[in-house]
Amino acid sequence: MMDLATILQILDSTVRLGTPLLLACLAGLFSERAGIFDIGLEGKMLMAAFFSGAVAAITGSVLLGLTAGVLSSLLLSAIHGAASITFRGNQLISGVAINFLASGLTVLIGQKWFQLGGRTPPLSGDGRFAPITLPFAETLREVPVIGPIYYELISGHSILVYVAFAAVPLSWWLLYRTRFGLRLRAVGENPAAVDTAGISVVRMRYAAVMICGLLTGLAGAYLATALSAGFVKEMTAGRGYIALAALIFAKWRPVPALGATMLFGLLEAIANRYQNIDLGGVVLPVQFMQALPYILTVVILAGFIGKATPPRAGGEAYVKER
Amino acid sequence: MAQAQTSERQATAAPAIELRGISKAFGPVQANKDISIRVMPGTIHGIIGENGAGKSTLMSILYGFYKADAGEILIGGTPVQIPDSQAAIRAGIGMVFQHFKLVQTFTVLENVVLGAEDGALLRPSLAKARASLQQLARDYELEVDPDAVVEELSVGHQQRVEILKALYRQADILILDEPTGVLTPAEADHLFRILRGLRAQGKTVILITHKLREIMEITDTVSVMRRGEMTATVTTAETSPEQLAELMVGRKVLLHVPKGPANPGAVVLSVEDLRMVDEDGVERLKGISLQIRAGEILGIAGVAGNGQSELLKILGGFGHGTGRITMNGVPVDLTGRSSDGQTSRAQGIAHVPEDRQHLGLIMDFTAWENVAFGYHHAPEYQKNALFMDNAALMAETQAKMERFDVRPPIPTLAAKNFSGGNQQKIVLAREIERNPDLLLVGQPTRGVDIGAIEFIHKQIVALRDAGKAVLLVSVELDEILSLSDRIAVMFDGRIMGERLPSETDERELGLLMAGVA
Amino acid sequence: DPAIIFDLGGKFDKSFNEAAFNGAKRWADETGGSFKELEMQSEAQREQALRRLAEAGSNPIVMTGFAFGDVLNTVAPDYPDTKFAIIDMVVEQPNVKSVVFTEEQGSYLVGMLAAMASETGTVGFIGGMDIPLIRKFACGYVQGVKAVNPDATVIQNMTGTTPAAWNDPVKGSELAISQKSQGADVIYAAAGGTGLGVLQAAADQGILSIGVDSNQNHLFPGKVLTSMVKRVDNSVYEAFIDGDALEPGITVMDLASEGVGYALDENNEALITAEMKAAVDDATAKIASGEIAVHDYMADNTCPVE
Amino acid sequence: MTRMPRWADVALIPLLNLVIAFAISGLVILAIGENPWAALKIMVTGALGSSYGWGYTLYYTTSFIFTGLAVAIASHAGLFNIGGEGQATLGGLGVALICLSLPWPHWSLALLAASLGAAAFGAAWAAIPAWLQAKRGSHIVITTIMFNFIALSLLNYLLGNVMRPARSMDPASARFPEGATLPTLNDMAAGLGFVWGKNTPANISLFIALLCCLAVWALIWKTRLGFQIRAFGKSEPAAVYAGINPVRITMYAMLISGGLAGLMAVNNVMGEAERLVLNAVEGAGFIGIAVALMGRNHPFGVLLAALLFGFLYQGGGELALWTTIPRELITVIQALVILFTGALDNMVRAPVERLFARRGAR
Ligand SMILES: Nc1ncnc2c1ncn2[C@@H]1O[C@H](COP(=O)(O)OP(=O)(O)OP(=O)(O)O)[C@@H](O)[C@H]1O
Ligand SMILES: Nc1ncnc2c1ncn2[C@@H]1O[C@H](COP(=O)(O)OP(=O)(O)OP(=O)(O)O)[C@@H](O)[C@H]1O
Ligand SMILES: [Mg+2]
Ligand SMILES: [Mg+2]
Repeated sequence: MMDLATILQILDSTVRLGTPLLLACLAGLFSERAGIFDIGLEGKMLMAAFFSGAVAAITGSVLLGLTAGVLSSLLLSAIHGAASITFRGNQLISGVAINFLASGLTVLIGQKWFQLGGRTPPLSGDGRFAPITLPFAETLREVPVIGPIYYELISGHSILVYVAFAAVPLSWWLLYRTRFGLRLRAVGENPAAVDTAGISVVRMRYAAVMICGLLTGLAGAYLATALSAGFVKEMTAGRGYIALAALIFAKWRPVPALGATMLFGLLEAIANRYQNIDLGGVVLPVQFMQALPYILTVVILAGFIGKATPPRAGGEAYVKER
Repeated sequence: MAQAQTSERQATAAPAIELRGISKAFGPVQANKDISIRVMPGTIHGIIGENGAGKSTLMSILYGFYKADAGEILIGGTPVQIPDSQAAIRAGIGMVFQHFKLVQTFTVLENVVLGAEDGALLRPSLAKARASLQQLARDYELEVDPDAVVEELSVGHQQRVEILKALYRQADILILDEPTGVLTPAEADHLFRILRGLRAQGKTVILITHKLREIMEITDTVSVMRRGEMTATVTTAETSPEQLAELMVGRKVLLHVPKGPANPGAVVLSVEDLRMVDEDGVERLKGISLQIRAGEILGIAGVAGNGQSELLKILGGFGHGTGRITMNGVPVDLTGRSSDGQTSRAQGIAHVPEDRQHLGLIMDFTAWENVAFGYHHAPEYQKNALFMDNAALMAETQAKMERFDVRPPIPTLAAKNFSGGNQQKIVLAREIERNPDLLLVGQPTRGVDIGAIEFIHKQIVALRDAGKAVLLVSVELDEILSLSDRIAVMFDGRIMGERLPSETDERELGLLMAGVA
Repeated sequence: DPAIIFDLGGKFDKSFNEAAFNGAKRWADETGGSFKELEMQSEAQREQALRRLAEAGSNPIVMTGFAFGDVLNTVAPDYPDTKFAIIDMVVEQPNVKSVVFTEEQGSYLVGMLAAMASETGTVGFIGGMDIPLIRKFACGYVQGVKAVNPDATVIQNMTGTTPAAWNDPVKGSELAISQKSQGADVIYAAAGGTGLGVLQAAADQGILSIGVDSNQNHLFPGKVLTSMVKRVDNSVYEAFIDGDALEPGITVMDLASEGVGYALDENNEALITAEMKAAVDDATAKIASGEIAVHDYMADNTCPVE
Repeated sequence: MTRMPRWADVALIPLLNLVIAFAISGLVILAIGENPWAALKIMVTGALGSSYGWGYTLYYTTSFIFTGLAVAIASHAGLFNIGGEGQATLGGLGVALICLSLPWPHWSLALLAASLGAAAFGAAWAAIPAWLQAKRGSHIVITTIMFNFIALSLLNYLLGNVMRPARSMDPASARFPEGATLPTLNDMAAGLGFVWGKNTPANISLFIALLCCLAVWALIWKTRLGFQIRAFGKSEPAAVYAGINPVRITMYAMLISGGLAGLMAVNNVMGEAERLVLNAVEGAGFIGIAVALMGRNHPFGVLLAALLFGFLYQGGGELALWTTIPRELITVIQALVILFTGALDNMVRAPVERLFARRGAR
């Protein structure tokens, strides 16, 4: 049986590993809720990871790095927006292109700037997001059960982790309690209704795509400047796709998105910690744990566990005059 | 009293709406050509015209949905720019589109509030709208549950939501685009009561419809459109349906198709207790039984959406239902999961579907490919076990196009490049030339110009005279009355009754269509 | 010109490949010569890379990593006039020099240091790809730890079973944090680029780490206990110096020939006490003389200690 | 408005798209401080300047033809098969299992069996997403992406734990037996009595790829099944009206697509590596998307586009070898080609259409 310390350690790792998924998943949520499918999350995250790592390495300031990362992700979002909103191109193809663009450009630019084979120099000091110790963490530490949970699990993460968790209720509130959210959801369900209500479909969709860029930017920056200390080639390692899977798992809703991403984070944490898992006779190879998020997503998509219905106008450009 | 008020306003006030020289082209299609029109406040103004005449386009321009290529809009006498719907709403215009613009997954309240919110936060807007909806419901008989999700509402209620949307935005001018096409007669009457109420409140209504009866019943003035142009505007009281029809199509309308008496033979198709439940669990066919004999045309009348489409689909072999069907005396399974369009074709059933652009044709396919479409298994179209005989198909298509006067007779032209009437002729050529025992035809002349209508009607009658059975589904009572040898009326998934055309009239059929037996 | 091909971790992995690169650079700096270099991006490119260099007339061609073994076996006979050198793998071809290291010996030494530096009696090992070569590191390390403190616990983790395991710093850091929570206070990373994550996390968590292949002490001064250095640089340098006169056959680089060892420099001198140094130097001498036999995992694919 | 002539649609617009993509690629090369012209020269000489270069260019081309056709045929059925990567991976598994199962007496037998195995495994990997799409409406783009990852994990497991020969450290299968060695183009030229390069991997599967082009062309435009696939791809409701079974057509189209993607393994696994290694597909599944987009889903277009990408791939490898430009430049070019020929197509198309409209009006 696992002891509390082990469980806490795994959960702690879950939070760290789930955070980029959560940010990216919320990013995808805004975009897809507005009717713009985005399989380019991976690319945007990668680009943001690179620029945040690179700029933080050059300037020594993680905030400048974060800014650069977010800007780069916003730029890719703008390309996606132009392709899928302005030029009514295929959103899936645009997403694929963006993933390749990021995967190539990060190495190309990284090699040009640092000659480290696509890696950035390791970050230290102000070049990274330091863990934040929450108030009373030290004092409460000795209290049984609560103390370790507070100290190990809740306290001691980087600011971006707290931002990501705060983004969940904030997204919920924005989507379901504000005018902006109402319009955003409407534009993903029936853009013609939004248009005839006198609201610009194009502007709403760009807004959503840009929010998506902002959040993927944070996700990427977190990877390079908080979770690790610098950028490594292909460091997103499919996390953008996992976030997409989590989004489907969560049926395009913010609070379930938290659950889905943390579940996938947990799977990763377990796969990290144990090579193979012995379930009394049946040994689950680590590869199975790695594939589990994808398998679960397929099962969800197949409708065997509840039906995931995407926003109705999702993936389609809004065409008024043929 | 209302009448007096109206004439008083007409005398003093500027027109509520004035359009001057509006033109609009969609690519090669000139949808509106130099259109001018004046509508006085506190009146109901009708617009009629054939399909594709440009009615919806004109109104969409007024509502800022499309941008006119040229022309001027005046509201209450002052010129206004309406670049988008927001501007139209600000100018006091509301519109109920032919295809509703509702967010299906939202509640009524959310739909009403969308775009007319009071502030950045939703809660106060929703509260205000809720109160205001109660008021509107009382004033105009527009009851609808504000918390119902729109996709769960009936079409009639969805339309109310659209009207409420406009009224909530304090529209003084309300445009309704073919509002009764989807309504039962009772619902339509209710709608007209609402419109009269609006007029009494001094609001201006523009009503687009195809139904002359409605024009005569409710409008004060009426404009007629033809091929993108405004042909006339007349005072309703001073015109007649016959005159309007003539204005609409540009010549005297031949309401009667010359046809001899029918010689019904053996029963070709027999349907017993056909039932069908759709994906949402709604029963669309509630026990249909009918028979069609060789050499007769059975017309099915009914308001769209009462199960005719489902009936056609099942008989065409691609719907799932339960019941017993025999074709030429042989029981066939056209209702089960194993049936498909090939099964029915093999049984000698040909099918001209209601929606030719989405079902009957592949718009990107060439004419010859469309002639093979559905009959791609036919042995004469195969070169060998592996390949289709494209050359033979091409030649055959050429011949068919000439026989059916399809213009231009070019087999390699894509279907989308033919006009609507010619597209319909391609479908008819394909289906009729198979010489089927039973022809299913849905809305054969929808959106087809008058010349083509006569041709199509003649072909259908000729097929009957050749001893074949025809099942004709149409929402046009004229068409039903003039073509059918027998008429069955469908309402709410049932056959309400059967009549002989010589022994019935539009009034009686209209009652049956409304479910009044 | 000579040529060198780096394996998937990339030439700036601060570890194995970088050591090889340093050797090549030293040769270039000293002789003024130039060399071709290539980095592998994927398994599938190995053969083309080898052939391309051979076609272009490079000689000798040095490659870092066992993963080239199979491909080299088929390519070498096609280019009998070209000399090849492969590190960490034995390929028996008349024009191939195979360089192997006694990693178990170097790992034994750093294992001793780990045991002596540990306060908890628990130390960790994080390997890259789970292959016999890395087990060899682990086994030597455990033997060294137990030699100092037979009661010590060694927590062992491998990063993965594919070459991606060499280049996953995030996973490295998660594993290090996990080992720390299990009580480890010194962690030896034999995982290429993944090791950087281990060293990073150890430094963040305030525990010690041990680098590998290159001298990694400078990466986190005062936080890296030592590094198990493998003089890959020397073997590349020598191969380049030999040029086309490269002597085919198997070369074993061991403790005695200073092919492996532990790193002591200004970055870690405060961490290595005099008695630690004395104990390790003593063991070095005994291993070199054969008095201590460190078991080689790859000799029989087993390890006598856990 | 006169319609745009056909040549403009199939040639002019893709060409313009390509020019833009390459122009931007040139700027990228400039931006990283290299000379685009010099780079182009290295690429051209490296990929096309010698029989050695051709040997590799054609080798890559072969793979891209297969994956390009795979994407194209699915597109004709209105399906976006983004799972070529996974299907080709599984195709590799099929090839390996077959090649390792018997001491093949002659390559021709091995080729036949391995082709069947590759196609069957690739098709099987496409079958599940296809079935889920057809029966349960699961978005095939997402499921095929997921299946790419699952394929990777599966192969990782098999190569690491099951197929790796004892005492080998590589996550790779054993070498295939002698009898499973395919003749390369070099060998074939030698057999015909002239010398054409040596030691390059382009092999007999190039001809299988060309045959597949022809077969796909005939299938799509000359057969009933192709007719049904195209009809279904243009309009599903109409296809149902015509008695075309959507489930069956989705399955057929995806099985053929997956089979073609799987066939690629005959080239890279059997023809080149002669054992199964990790990531043998090297992104060719994704390049198939670019190839099909550029080739307008026409087998002949696919062939030309595959040749272009084969050139880019080999040329890019040469660049990485002789300059400091990393191989990833190719990824960038690939991205730009997909972006401009796919997603931003309208950016070029709309003005061109207007131009023709204006000319027609005059
Ligand atoms: N968005 C559009 N893009 C291109 N062409 C259009 C568009 N909307 C309408 N048209 C074309 O413009 C013409 C006028 O169409 P419109 O919808 O205004 O006719 P209508 O009079 O409302 O017909 P109906 O009675 O069928 O509703 C038709 O030829 C139609 O095909
Ligand atoms: N309606 C038909 N009339 C004549 N022959 C038919 C018909 N339907 C199918 N066939 C024959 O049945 C055999 C099977 O047809 P085919 O191989 O085209 O089926 P398929 O490709 O599975 O098509 P589908 O999906 O429409 O069933 C062929 O020999 C075909 O000619
Ligand atoms: Mg209309
Ligand atoms: Mg068939």
